[in-house]
Amino acid sequence: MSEEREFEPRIIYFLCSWCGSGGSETAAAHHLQYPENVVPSRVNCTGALPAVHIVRPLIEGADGVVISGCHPGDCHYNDGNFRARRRVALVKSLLDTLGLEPERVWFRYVAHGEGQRFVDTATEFNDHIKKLGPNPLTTRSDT
Amino acid sequence: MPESLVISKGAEETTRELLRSLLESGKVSAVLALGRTGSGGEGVAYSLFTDPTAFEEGGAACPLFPFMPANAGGLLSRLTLQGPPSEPVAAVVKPCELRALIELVKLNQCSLDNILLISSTCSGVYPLDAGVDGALEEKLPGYWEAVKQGEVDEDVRPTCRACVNFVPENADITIALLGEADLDTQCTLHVNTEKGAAFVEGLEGASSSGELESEPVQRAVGQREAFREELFAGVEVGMQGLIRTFGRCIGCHACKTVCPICYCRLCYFDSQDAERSPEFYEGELQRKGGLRVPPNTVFFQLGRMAHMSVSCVGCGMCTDVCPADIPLSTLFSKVAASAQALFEYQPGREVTEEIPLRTFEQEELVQVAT
Amino acid sequence: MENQAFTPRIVGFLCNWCTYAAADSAGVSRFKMPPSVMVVRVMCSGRVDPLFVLTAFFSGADGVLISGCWPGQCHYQKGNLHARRRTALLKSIFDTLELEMADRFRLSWVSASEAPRFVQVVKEFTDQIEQAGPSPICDELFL
Amino acid sequence: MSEKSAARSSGATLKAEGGVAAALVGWLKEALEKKVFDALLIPVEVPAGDSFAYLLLQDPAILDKASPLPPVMPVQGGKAISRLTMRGNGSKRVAAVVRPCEARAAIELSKLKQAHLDDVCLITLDCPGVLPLSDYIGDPAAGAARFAEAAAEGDRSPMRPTCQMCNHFSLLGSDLHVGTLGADGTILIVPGSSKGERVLEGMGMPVDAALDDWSARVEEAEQAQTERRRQAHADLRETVAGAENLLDVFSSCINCHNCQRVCPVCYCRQCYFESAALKLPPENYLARAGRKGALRFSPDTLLFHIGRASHMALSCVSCGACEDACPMDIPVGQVFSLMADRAQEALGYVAGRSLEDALPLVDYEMDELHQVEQPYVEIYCKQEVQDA
Repeated sequence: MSEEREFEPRIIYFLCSWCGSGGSETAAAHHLQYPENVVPSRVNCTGALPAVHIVRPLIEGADGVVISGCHPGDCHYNDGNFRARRRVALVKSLLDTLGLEPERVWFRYVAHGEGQRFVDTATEFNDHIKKLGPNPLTTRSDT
Repeated sequence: MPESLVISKGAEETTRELLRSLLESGKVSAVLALGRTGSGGEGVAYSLFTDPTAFEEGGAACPLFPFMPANAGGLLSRLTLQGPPSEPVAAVVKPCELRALIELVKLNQCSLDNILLISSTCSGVYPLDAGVDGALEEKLPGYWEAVKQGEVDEDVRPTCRACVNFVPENADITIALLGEADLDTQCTLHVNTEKGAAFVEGLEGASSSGELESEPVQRAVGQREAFREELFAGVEVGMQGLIRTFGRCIGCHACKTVCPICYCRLCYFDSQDAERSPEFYEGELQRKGGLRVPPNTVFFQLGRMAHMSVSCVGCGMCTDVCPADIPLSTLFSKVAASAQALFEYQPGREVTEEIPLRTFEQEELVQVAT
Repeated sequence: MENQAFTPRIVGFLCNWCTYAAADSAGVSRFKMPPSVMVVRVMCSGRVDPLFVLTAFFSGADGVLISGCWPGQCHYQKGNLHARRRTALLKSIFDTLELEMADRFRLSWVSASEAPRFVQVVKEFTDQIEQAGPSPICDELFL
Repeated sequence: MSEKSAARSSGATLKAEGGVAAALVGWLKEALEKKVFDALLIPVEVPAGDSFAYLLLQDPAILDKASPLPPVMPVQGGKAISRLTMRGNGSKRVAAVVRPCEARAAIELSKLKQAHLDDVCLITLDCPGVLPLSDYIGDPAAGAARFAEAAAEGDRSPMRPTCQMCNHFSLLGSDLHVGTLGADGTILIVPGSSKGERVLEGMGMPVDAALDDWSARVEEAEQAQTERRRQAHADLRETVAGAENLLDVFSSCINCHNCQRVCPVCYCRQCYFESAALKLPPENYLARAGRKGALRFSPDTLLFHIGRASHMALSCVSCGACEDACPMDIPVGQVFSLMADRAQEALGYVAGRSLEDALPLVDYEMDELHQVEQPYVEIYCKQEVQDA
């Protein structure tokens, strides 16, 4: 048990530059805290995030990847988040087929004003990955 | 400088020990060597090892495994393309891989700084398809038996059985394997450079003046030369011969992809220039009634020869990966032999020697221009 | 009968400074020569990659001529010396593989002032190719 | 563009006493002579007789060595069509005689703007599968005999594993389909588009034969194959699913990327996985090795395979070209067909079914796939606070 508690997941949080990042800024403005091991990474739009960039961290060392963009209908490029949703569905399908734990990828909309929601997502995902345990791929040398 | 060190342990054990101690002492930061992959060691692939325990008995590393999943010269090029590593890295490579590496240095595709090169007298490797599903393990005793006698196992790739450059050049340390009858109990390390000497310092062993060019080595050269002639004689030549040979080519260009010398990021034959407009196809159709689609099988091979044959090291990767089992390596070696003879050039011999096509003599080849 | 109708198609890679000028002055001087050479002007004979030669052959040329400045007169100092090595290499490949292209491929030095020599080279080479007949590659389906 | 003909309810008939291949070649010859189309893209035996290559031809004499259904698939026909038409439609009407998986690839490539099919009439046949390339090349005569026997009996066991579990071996998307399944002296030529109809018209062949018997046979065989595919995929999933299994499957991969090179739908001129994006300074590799104790080199084997799947699985036609070209005999075609089936199912798409279906990653619906959105539990953090 104690070992499990020591496990500190490495998490990448892809944020779209308009809504997701906005959410994190709002959180900062309100001095809301979220786990330090969640590393935010800004992309212009979730629709501009290639599937490979979701997979790559999961093989190279991340225990989980979470993606946040604008709510449906709010995308600053009109339909980027709809495209992202299809792409996430594809990645999850591939991971599921290969038995690589699709639940290590989360996709949740976070609007600019939703600082609390951003923090909640980071915290909840962190807890979720802690429960899942370390990603077995990250320690394998023959990937 | 050249000196040799006789160590009273088997060759495999010595190699492992050496690499382990290099890593443990921090003399090198990593070792590029063959290692087993998969949970049960199903596969063999090159790996960059940083953990010394990999070289312990039963560890993942198997540096002397007679298998070549990729030409390590190309791998070292990938490792050092953007500059040498800041700390030394050791690499255990075969003589042909070493030659490829030297050629790549000349082509500005890699750097030898901070790379410690360990090689061995080579008795060849098995074809790739023999390495599927651990089938190779059964052949190992036979392989090492042949090595001790200075012979080559019959199942080893024809390219290797016809290879006469199996004594590495430019290695910092050479492990004597071929024709060493007491391979299991004793191993001779030939330390060829000062760099090598610095790394083996502290290794326990009796120094000796043994020569690499031993009698079995000489004998092997003769045998292999004969086999090589035999292979060369079997090459189908002439345009009809080439069409017969490459008729079954599927145009995958895998030969080019795995070739260590073919370093271009975008090959002409994969580029836009090689893509044709409908007008081209229609013109050809008009002219001869029919044409192959995609075209360019013989053209591709001749073009590749023109670009890389002077540096071809005869590593045989092209034959190994060919899905249509075309004996590419024999053909390329034959062409390379005469092209290299023309310029009195031997790829991989010396790092300072210019590649023939990048230099010239004022007075030469006068007969070429008429 | 057929042989009489055969006009060789020769692709000539002519260096801009020497041979192209010679060809030009041959034309201006109204020298008679066979209309067999299709000229590709290159800046230097050293610009001619072996692939150019192969491309010409595989596109149906009956002969390929590379012509540039005499050794020592290259406008880029050494381009023609590189061309000579490349030619030697290509000839060696053709010889090893016993390809007939070896006899359909010529490198000649012709300086700008040698219009008559150019005419002579073209005549000779055209005769040679006429003797050899049409390139057999042209009709191969499985190249 | 191929307008859909009103359901494929009837077809033309062709006498085939001398065997299907001979009859079809004869028919194609006639079509060439009648100028129903200007040129033909069809597999022809190579001079050494050990394989087949796609030839574009207009000289009917060359057709003697042609084989509409060769025992191997050395080059994926979709790729051949793409190479031919990638720069535009040209001025000739070309009939391409390909296998159904090759036609599906051509359709995908057309959607990916890598082929122009306006002037191409895709002619497919009921496909019995093909032999593994290396099996055939080793002994062509024996291979041809083995193939002929198996094809006649409808036995797929000597065929490639991907062919053994193929359930799209008939119809789907082509302009003309040649129904040979259970053909007894007569084969059916079924138009699938107005382009196909025009060909039959030009040949003066009435489209009046009922398809019922043949359709029933195809449907029966398709059902059996679908079941077989389901089973094969279920078995395969057992052996590949999970990090450990997956890495075992790819343990012998030599990173030659030949699977990608022969893949008809992997059309990128420069693959991401061979680009500068993954060519990194030595410190990067050494750091990664340091973290794990070792780093397979070249690295990124698994990333390549999963990443490639993320790029092409939705257009994957399960043709098995990748597996044929793998020097290490990795069941890469089977694994990709499994990934492809499930991914295409998730996004409601069948690769190569028709030119009209939009590519799933180009298209989207406003209201779909809500299962991938992680629902927000508003009280999540408040609960945590209370728990604490």
